[in-house]
Amino acid sequence: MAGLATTFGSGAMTNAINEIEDAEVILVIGSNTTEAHPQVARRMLNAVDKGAKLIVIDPRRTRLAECATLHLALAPGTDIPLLNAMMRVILDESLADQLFIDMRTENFAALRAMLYRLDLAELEAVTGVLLEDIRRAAQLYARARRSVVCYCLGITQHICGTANVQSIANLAMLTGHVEKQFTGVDPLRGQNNVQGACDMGALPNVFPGYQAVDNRDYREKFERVWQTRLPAAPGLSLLDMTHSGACGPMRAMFIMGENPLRSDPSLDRVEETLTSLAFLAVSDIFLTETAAHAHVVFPAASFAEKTGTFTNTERRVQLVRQAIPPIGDCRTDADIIIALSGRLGYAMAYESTAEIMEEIALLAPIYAGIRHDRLRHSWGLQWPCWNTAHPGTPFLHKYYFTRGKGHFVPNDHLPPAELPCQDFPFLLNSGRIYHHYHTGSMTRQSALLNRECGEALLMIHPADAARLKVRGGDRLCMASRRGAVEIKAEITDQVAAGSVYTNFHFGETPINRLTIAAQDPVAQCPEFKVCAVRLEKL
Amino acid sequence: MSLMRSEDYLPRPAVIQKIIAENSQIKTFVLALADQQANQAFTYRPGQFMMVSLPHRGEAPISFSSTPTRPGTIELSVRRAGSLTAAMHALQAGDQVGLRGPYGRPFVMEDLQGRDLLVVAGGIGLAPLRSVINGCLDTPGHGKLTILYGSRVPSDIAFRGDIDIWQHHPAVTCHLTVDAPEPGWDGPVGLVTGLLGQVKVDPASSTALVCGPPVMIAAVLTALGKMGFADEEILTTMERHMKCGIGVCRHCHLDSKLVCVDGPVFSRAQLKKLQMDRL
Amino acid sequence: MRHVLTTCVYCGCGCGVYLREENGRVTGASPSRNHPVSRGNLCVKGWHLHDFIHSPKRLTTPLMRKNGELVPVSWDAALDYTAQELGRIGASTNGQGIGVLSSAKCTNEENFLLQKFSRAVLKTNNIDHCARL
Amino acid sequence: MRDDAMDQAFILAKDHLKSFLRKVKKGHRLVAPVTNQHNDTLFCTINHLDRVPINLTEQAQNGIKSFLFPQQETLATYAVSADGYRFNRTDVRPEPTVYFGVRPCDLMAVLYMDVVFMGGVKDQHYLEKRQDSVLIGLNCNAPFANCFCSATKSGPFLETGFDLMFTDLGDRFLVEVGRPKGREMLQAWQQFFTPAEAEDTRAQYQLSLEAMAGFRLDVYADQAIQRLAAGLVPESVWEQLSLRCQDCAGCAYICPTCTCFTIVDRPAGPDCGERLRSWDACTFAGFTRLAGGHNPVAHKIHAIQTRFLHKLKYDVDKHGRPSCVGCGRCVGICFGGTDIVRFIKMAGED
Repeated sequence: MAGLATTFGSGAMTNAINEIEDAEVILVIGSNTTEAHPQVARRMLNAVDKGAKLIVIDPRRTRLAECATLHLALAPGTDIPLLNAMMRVILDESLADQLFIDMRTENFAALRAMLYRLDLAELEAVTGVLLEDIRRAAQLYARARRSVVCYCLGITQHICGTANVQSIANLAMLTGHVEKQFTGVDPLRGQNNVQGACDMGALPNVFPGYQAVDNRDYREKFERVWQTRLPAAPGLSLLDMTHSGACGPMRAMFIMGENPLRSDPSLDRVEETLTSLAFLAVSDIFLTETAAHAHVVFPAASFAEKTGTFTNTERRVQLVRQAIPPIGDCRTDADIIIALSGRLGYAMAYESTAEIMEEIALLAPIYAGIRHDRLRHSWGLQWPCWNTAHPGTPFLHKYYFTRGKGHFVPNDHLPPAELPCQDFPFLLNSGRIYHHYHTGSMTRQSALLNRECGEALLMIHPADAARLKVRGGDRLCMASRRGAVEIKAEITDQVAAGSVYTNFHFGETPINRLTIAAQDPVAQCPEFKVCAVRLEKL
Repeated sequence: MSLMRSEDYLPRPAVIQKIIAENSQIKTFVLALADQQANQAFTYRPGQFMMVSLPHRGEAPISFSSTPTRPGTIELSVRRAGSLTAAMHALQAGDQVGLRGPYGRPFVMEDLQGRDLLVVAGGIGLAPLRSVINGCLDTPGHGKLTILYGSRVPSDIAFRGDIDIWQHHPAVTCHLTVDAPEPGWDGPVGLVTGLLGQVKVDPASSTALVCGPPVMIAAVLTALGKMGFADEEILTTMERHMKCGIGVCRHCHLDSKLVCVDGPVFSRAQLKKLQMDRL
Repeated sequence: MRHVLTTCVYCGCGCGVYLREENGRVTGASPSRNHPVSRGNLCVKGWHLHDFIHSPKRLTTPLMRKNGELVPVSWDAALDYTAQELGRIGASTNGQGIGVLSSAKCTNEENFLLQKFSRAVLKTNNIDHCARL
Repeated sequence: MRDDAMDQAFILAKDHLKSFLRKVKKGHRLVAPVTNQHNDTLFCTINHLDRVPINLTEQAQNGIKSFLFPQQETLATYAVSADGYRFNRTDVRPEPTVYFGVRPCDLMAVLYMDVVFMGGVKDQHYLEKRQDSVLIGLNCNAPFANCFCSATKSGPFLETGFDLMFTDLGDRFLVEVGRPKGREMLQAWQQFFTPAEAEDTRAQYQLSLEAMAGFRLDVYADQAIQRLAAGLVPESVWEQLSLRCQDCAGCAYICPTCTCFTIVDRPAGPDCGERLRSWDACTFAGFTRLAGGHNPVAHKIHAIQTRFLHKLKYDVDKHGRPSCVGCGRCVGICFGGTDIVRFIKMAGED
């Protein structure tokens, strides 16, 4: 989300989900929306039914691409050249919104200078997309009054993830498609409360409400309320921790509801880190791969057994209501943290999770007006919500960007860290599938979901399959420089020749043994979407 | 017939008396209901099936390979295909399974009385037809039987004990074929449809019974039609995913029909009214 | 039988879903017709939201490693030992040897508490979650 | 009240509705549509008549299918012991239940479910819940936004299929008696009812005419049924539907006449577990897939065909009427816009 933070000043979806329905042009890039965000896809298809134009930019012919007006099947990792080419067309054809650029943005000269240096024919070759299609996409997007861009992890999970996002923001600002209703830039958040976990400061550099830990004023505010000294230096990020290895700084870890031994890249490295710890405690609802390595495992209550809030991708803070008491001897994660804190000499006394929200409201200005009793009688509140009378904010950046003026950040093409070569001739891309969620610890428990989709399949183009003499259903060994898995083949022209695609939900087929730990230097998002592999028929 | 019956979906325990390995993929389970009285009273008809339960594995429909003319035990021949059948293959004599049934529309043995039978089977498809063949042989006044049985390879040929008896039975002609030969095989190689031209049957006085993989069934049905068999005299039995067995859950839909209650036995005449491309 | 309105956990859309509660068990999930996101429908995961809640694979008791094996222990034993180890290692590394992973699947309140616990009690900013995965 | 007087209609003053329901509740569980604080209306068990507002002006989003045929129910428990492999019924005998405020479409749906679950071999689990239930209907004076029951001939007013049928006449309900259970209920609480006058039945007739004129959707179900029967629905319609279907199963789960289910065993420990029945949908790929992997319904397009053919062709052939009751619940909930109204429209176009 760092990309939007540098350009707009705030890294979240600028629209409400329902606004997408009334857009005139929807540009979807790096998002398999029908599978990963079905409700968002529903709005897109509704918009198409109302006459909207849908442009899908994806290396694969996804289901959404089949429904699209225009599908640009770019070479993986060439999002920046493609977006730059679109912007160049917009400049060449005088489709830019000069008034918006003048009034609301800064650093446009740098972007223009960069764009004029580009050679469109070269970009056509790099991206593998016909210039004619790029031109049409640029025209559609720029000419419409209400254009929305939706992107997801296909944009961010690259070493140039931040630059990818900045390029999208550049495109939106260039055409003035930001500040209005039904118009904006919408990152779709993958997990149910990833927005909330970020908002709550479960990040190494910020307190709740994106207040930097190394800012003395913020720190003093928190120290005053929590009545204790707080560390000033930003901490280690996820991969810095899980990939620190046996000789790294990690001596002990406390992991709540995460399964890095499935979800993180280069799993061998994660395993080395976890097994070398002097102490590992895990709180989870299932004995995950990670929990199986722990010294202590806490049985946590599931969402049906507790009360609290989640924040969805459109910044809507909503109540989670308890339906049943915790099963067996389970306790909520909140109770576990409170019990540990008490034992370590720091009493946390909350009579309910509603009281915790009151503390959040006290400390995080964007949550200042959010209270459980307000949520109980509404469909939630979209932050920023500045006070208890504030109705919430359906779309961001009305009249001014969070950071003041929108900032253009020109970017050049940065190829993926690992591209196919002679020894590893295929490009592996991975992502989510409709029937399962993340590491599958919950959805794989459903007999029906498992029946519908019970194993990982590797999508291979018919031409590649013919060359490897592979038929649908054959088992393959897929290896990268980091590891290997066994996987079943599915022959389909949804993927381009030379590329293969699969899902990471399945413990039997741990794809992240293969993926690369190279990450974006700013957002520290690993490059899950591109690595080089070889295939052998078993 | 079953208008007043009610179904509570409760399987009855049955004890495995004996297990016969037919080939590497197929085992025949000789079973008796644990409740002796119930076992004695148990009746069924060829072509019908039972829902078989295994702990934690759920249920699967398996057709009878035994004949009710030999009461006391029931035999279910099971090919290893999914997790339930794999677990079943790991069982031993003395272990228990759950059974409910019998279900389905059977082969009407009275109609076959006195007619010559042409049995065409492939792989596990011989199981339900074995029930008919042995039932006929046990009943006086049966006609001539011609059995054509195709397997993938010679070592896959199942029900060898029965085949041995059939091959020596005066009223039976039994031909085997394989898709691919193995050392020591001197019989025919090729699809079972290839044998149809070599047998002497009179379509007017014969009924054909067909069971096997879907592609084979489709090919054989067409070939039999060309040989002059009336559509009503070509019978086959269909395999479908099933959950209830009583025509409610709809997993086994075949066009407007439900295989568990309208079948699994269908004549070609019935199938022609449905969509044949979805065997 | 009750219908309890809650929020789906299976993606960032945040659909409003009714859990059907019967005798202490959750036996169904259905959409809220008026919820602004779900608007009367759920995806296939949402309709099967209840399936995992009573899974036999759920952890139901604290576990602690003894002689290499994870064995059931009391809450007090698990909490005491965890507090002791986190306290010991935290003190010896000045908080820098401890890493805390929070969760995009837990509630805001729990994420808030865990980062507070990390910063105020364990004295480390080594806290993150898989926002990028 | 004499038995032969029961064929006529009765009047229940609205003032006495709650008193009547309070009596009814003494011997039965009461299930009725309730609007909650989120403005969603659902059929709920009413524990306290004075605390929850029964809402007779909205369409309940769930219908009563989920009571008679729940999303998930335990058919049996099983255990493996020295005794062998044994199944036991979980004997929770269903409470006798009065369903109040059931709309004509949902009443027709119950009639259909009766045929499915009790027409041939009787499904014990459905039967037990059904036999102790009393259905009190409510005719629809004003069709809701997505309703098209006039097109499927299952409303807005019904003359059969209920135990008692209410019609809202403003300050009073006209109450008609259907099956014997309704008669018994009326007799048991006759103090609340007075015989209807001719003007009451005239008022009802007038309301039914107005209701017929009040539909907002134009749905030509008969035309689609005829074109399906004649095989005139072009392949492109099915192709478009299968491309758009997002496989959520929402249409089947929400549909009051969709009765497909699956049965799975869920372990509760190493040697025991339960056998669960849950809703399933014919549009799922795994619905027909055999253990070995072969799927006789190999393509999405055929799965989609199955759904609409079943409702608008097979059931018409078998029962003389479609098994869509025009409740409109699937309209607008579909991710891709492939609901039955859309299909009927597409099927009707040349």
